[in-house]
Amino acid sequence: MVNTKVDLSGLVLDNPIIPASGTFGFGYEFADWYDINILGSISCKGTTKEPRFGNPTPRIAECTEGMINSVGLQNPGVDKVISEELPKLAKVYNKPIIANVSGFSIDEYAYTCEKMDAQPQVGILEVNVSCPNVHNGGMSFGTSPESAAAVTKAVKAVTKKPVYIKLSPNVTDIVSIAKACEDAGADGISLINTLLGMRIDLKTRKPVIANKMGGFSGPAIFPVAVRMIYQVYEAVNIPIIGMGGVSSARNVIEMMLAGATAVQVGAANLVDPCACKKIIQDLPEVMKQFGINDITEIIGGSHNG
Amino acid sequence: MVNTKVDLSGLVLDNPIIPASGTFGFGYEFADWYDINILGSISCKGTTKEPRFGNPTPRIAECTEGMINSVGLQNPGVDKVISEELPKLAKVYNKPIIANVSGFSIDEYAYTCEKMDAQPQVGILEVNVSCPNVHNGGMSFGTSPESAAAVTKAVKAVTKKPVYIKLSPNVTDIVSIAKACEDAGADGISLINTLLGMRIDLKTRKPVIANKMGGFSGPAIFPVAVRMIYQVYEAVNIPIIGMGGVSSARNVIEMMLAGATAVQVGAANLVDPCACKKIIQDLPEVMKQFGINDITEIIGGSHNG
Amino acid sequence: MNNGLYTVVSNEKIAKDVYKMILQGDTSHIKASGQFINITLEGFFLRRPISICDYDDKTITIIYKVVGQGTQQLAAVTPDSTLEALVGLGNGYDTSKSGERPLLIGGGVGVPPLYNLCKRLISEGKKPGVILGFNTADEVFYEEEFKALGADVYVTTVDGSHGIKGFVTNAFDKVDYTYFYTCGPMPMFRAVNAAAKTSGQFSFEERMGCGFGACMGCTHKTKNGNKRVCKEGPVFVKEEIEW
Amino acid sequence: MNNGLYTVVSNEKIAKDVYKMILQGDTSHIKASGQFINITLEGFFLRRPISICDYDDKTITIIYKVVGQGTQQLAAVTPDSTLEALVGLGNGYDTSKSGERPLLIGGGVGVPPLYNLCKRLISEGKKPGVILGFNTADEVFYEEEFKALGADVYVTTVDGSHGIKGFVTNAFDKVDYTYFYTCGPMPMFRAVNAAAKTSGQFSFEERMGCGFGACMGCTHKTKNGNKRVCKEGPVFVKEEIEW
Ligand SMILES: Cc1cc2nc3c(=O)[nH]c(=O)nc-3n(C[C@H](O)[C@H](O)[C@H](O)COP(=O)(O)OP(=O)(O)OC[C@H]3O[C@@H](n4cnc5c(N)ncnc54)[C@H](O)[C@@H]3O)c2cc1C
Ligand SMILES: Cc1cc2nc3c(=O)[nH]c(=O)nc-3n(C[C@H](O)[C@H](O)[C@H](O)COP(=O)(O)OP(=O)(O)OC[C@H]3O[C@@H](n4cnc5c(N)ncnc54)[C@H](O)[C@@H]3O)c2cc1C
Ligand SMILES: Cc1cc2nc3c(=O)[nH]c(=O)nc-3n(C[C@H](O)[C@H](O)[C@H](O)COP(=O)(O)O)c2cc1C
Ligand SMILES: Cc1cc2nc3c(=O)[nH]c(=O)nc-3n(C[C@H](O)[C@H](O)[C@H](O)COP(=O)(O)O)c2cc1C
Ligand code: FES
Ligand code: FES
Repeated sequence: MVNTKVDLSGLVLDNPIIPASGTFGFGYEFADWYDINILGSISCKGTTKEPRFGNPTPRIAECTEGMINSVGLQNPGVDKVISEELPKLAKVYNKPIIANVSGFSIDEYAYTCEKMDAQPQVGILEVNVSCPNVHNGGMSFGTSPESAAAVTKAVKAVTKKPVYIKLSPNVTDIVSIAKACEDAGADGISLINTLLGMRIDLKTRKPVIANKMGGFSGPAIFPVAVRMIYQVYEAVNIPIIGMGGVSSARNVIEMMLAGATAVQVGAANLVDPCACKKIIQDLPEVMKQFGINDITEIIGGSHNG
Repeated sequence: MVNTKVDLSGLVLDNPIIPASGTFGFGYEFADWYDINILGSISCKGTTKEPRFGNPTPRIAECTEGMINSVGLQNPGVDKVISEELPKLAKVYNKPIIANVSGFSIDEYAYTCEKMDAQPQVGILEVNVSCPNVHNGGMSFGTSPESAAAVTKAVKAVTKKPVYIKLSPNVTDIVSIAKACEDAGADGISLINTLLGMRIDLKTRKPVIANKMGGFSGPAIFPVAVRMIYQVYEAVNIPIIGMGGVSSARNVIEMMLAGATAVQVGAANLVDPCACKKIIQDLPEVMKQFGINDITEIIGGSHNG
Repeated sequence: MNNGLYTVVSNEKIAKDVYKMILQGDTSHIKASGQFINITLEGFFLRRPISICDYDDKTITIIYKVVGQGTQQLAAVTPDSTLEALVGLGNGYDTSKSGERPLLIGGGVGVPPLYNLCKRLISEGKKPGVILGFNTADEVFYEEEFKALGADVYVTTVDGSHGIKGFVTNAFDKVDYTYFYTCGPMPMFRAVNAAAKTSGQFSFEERMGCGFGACMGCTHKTKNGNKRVCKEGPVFVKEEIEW
Repeated sequence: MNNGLYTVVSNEKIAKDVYKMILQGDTSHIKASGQFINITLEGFFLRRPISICDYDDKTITIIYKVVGQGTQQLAAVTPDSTLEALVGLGNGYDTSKSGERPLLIGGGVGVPPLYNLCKRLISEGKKPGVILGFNTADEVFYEEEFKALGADVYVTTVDGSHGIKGFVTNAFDKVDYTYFYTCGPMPMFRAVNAAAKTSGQFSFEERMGCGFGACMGCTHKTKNGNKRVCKEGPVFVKEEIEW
């Protein structure tokens, strides 16, 4: 029997497979497809202080081996998440979850994280800094080391649980941003969020999605994700949750070799509701094929020498 | 008969299809596959002041719908390019070409561009600012508006022909860099160069390519390219040569709707030596399908309203 | 909901750009008329949602129009090949509200889901009227099939090349109805909403990421809050729709 | 060079993880033994380069080892399916240098290109000696085929489970030779280079982008400057190689 258990800042997962935020709702609906207790953890839909409808539709565009979404953080707001969504999830999922939090000001981040931190179900806070900063010209918090660090500090000040900062890949220098978060007290780094992408409809001659641009994800972005994980692993001493294009157990191993301690699966859940289940089932076999007895051995394994 | 002619700073191309630098050598070897005079133009292999071997092998990695290369600007140096490569191309190609130039200092860019500018075959200079700046910590010239503008100014000062600056997509804000180039006198913008990517071999547990990371291109990156072309088109008043993942006539039309005046085809040439030929052959039919009589009509066509 | 493999029994053109495909496989997850399936096509990342036109205990009939590259590829699928599909998605029409004489109003490729609905209503003892709207005669399909069910069928074409000239609403005065069920394009929905004298149900389309409620890609605002077209929809009742 | 469609005539396992495939199609572009073809596999972006083991006016034989996902998929290809391939790539071996008694040294899946070379040398009236090196007996292939051509054949296995125990160089004292031709892994090349008493030609492998000279992905430094393995190579003469 191979070992697939991994440790994220003290939270031990049965396996490193976690559905990515925004592609698994609040999880409970996937219980119609399979027993979701097999999952390492679940990163829930991005939660904000206020309820949000999100962006106008169409919000989805197809790409070669990927998709663009401009859902725009649709969620019922932190209070309803706590009063309605988390209890529903608790009925079908008995492990600690990852609360994914977004905000449009530092105060909002702190407010929402503090509330989520108090939920016993929550094991880790994952702070998505890809959102535009409404107080500062609309550039995303994740595009500068300073603003990413500021969010990290504010959240750490009001929370007790491990805080992972989820970084945007749409930056010149991901390493400096990751380091700034580490220095500001982050317990881990999640990366990558979606690449900014766009498609145009040849018939209407307009952007396919109403918001014009959106977040591009899926197998197509995997090499960018592996590269960023590799770079960040060399620079920080905190765990990395890797994601971006993962759709197979082989991808999981490759990302862990790059430096990820655990791996999230996003777009793949949307085309196959059982994607995570299949990856978890395949993992031991693929580990054996590559001579891996304990999956923790391979974390960052491509950096030796 | 539909019109496929487009105008790049006074250079009229029979059609907007141009093989991308580094994926077509100096062109003449493709004459074994088809009559390359059908091409709109040819962007030749990146040329530097000195001859370069490039990076160690392996230099190539496979990706889902794409590839990574770390060729590292292998070329015989500007003098041999002028004395040997361009004459060979002249024998099989009778239209103006695009000279793609790289450098590791501003002086090198100016030196090489000045020499290439003097070649009658050269119609446009395409200055690749994705190269690391050896005098300035190794960050690529293309990662800041200031250094991109400095290259542009230096090249413009010593050349007469249109200068297109080819931008790297691995930046937080492509628009500010494109604008800085325009302000510095650039006649056009080429984008995008490759995304920085990486793959790891599961058997050896090492990066597949010797240089670890490399330039990721192919159909997978198309949505990122379309997005950047769209953004830059809104910000500048000079023509854009679009590229990144183009592999069909439909892709050409989509990029032109985003704002490209002409389109380069890169990785697609490597998997099908006749890729450009097929795209050129398909283009009129696809134009008809979408009611396009004159291809110049659709340049930036997705921005109306 | 089921993620299963389905064998293509037949796939044939029935009108201009419109194809009818019969699939064989597990249909036990289909609960209501107006539900849809979401089909995987090789070489495409996202699945393609298509309404269930009809089904029995081992086959599903779909009718689709070739509008883009995915449906073009679907049209080229040959019998005996296999397709992967998520089956039994969405809520479907609620027939309990129909009254005695429900009116079914279909526009173009909005017609298909009404076929199984019509069957179901008749089996429940109702007497449905049916209005099918198309642009021109060459687009018309399923007129005979609906008649064969025993329904009163009116066909409209915009150019008058078949049936009543005009829009579906031009046939409203021909029928007397207690409730309506509709599926079709948005301009038709607006016209139906304006012309209808009763309550009714609309089946919406939206670009979808998943088709089963995971991505929030397809959400519409309604008077009862945000609803996912793929999960709480595609059928919405007249009163909750925000126009 | 030709970019053509080839029909799979047969595809069968001939040793541990090793398959032999016969393709039918245009072979008119093949000019020399040691050239290779570059095969498109569905779902993979880059083609896969494989040496030509043998060919005639309408078929090409290749022999390949399953080492990764691409070759695994190739092994699953069934007869009568079609593969797209670039054919006639690279320079190939120059037989004019061989002298009377050329020695052919193949290691593992370096053996295949030597087969057609052996045929060609014999047809030119030479008397080739052949050393085929493998790890173990279950990996051995083509021993009989080379013998059937009329060559002197020695097989070595690292574990001694078949033929001479040891490396290909352990068989060097069995043969007297005027020149050599080799294909195999780098460690074998180094050993051959150290042990060989004559000049010879080495066929190299390198990860390739295009396989036809466009990308500079496969360049090796040689004493005569930078050379592309896919274009100026894969065969290089002993004297130009930089170790
Ligand atoms: C619940 C539902 C039921 C449907 N039922 C039917 C039906 O019974 N018959 C039928 O012909 N069509 C139906 N459609 C529309 C059908 O899904 C689209 O025509 C089809 O997906 C177009 O795919 P394409 O690749 O040919 O077009 P492309 O335009 O190339 O598709 C690109 C992307 O846009 C999406 N898309 C394009 N048009 C639509 C649309 N109108 N609605 C939603 N997504 C779209 C595609 O799914 C794909 O992701 C239904 C749509 C929905 C949401
Ligand atoms: C000129 C030439 C001739 C060859 N002839 C033969 C032959 O006759 N028989 C045979 O079994 N093999 C031969 N090879 C090696 C063969 O190309 C690889 O084993 C094969 O490409 C592996 O593909 P994969 O998808 O199974 O492996 P993966 O490792 O999954 O391949 C991933 C990528 O690496 C490349 N790659 C992997 N291994 C090699 C390698 N050793 N050399 C070059 N590229 C590699 C692949 O082409 C692909 O791009 C030859 C290679 C070259 C360059
Ligand atoms: C439909 C959709 C919605 C998403 N919503 C969120 C979100 O709310 N919060 C967040 O941090 N990331 C969100 N993401 C990003 C994913 O969590 C993930 O980082 C990204 O999609 C890359 O992984 P993938 O390639 O496996 O999809 C969303 C992605 C998709 C496709
Ligand atoms: C093998 C290879 C070599 C390249 N060499 C160069 C180069 O020398 N100069 C340059 O400006 N771009 C170079 N590029 C980038 C391409 O010109 C192009 O910008 C990029 O590949 C995106 O297009 P694609 O997705 O169609 O390949 C190279 C790309 C590849 C694949
Ligand atoms: S399409 Fe994903 S929630 Fe409706
Ligand atoms: S593989 Fe492209 S030049 Fe050799």
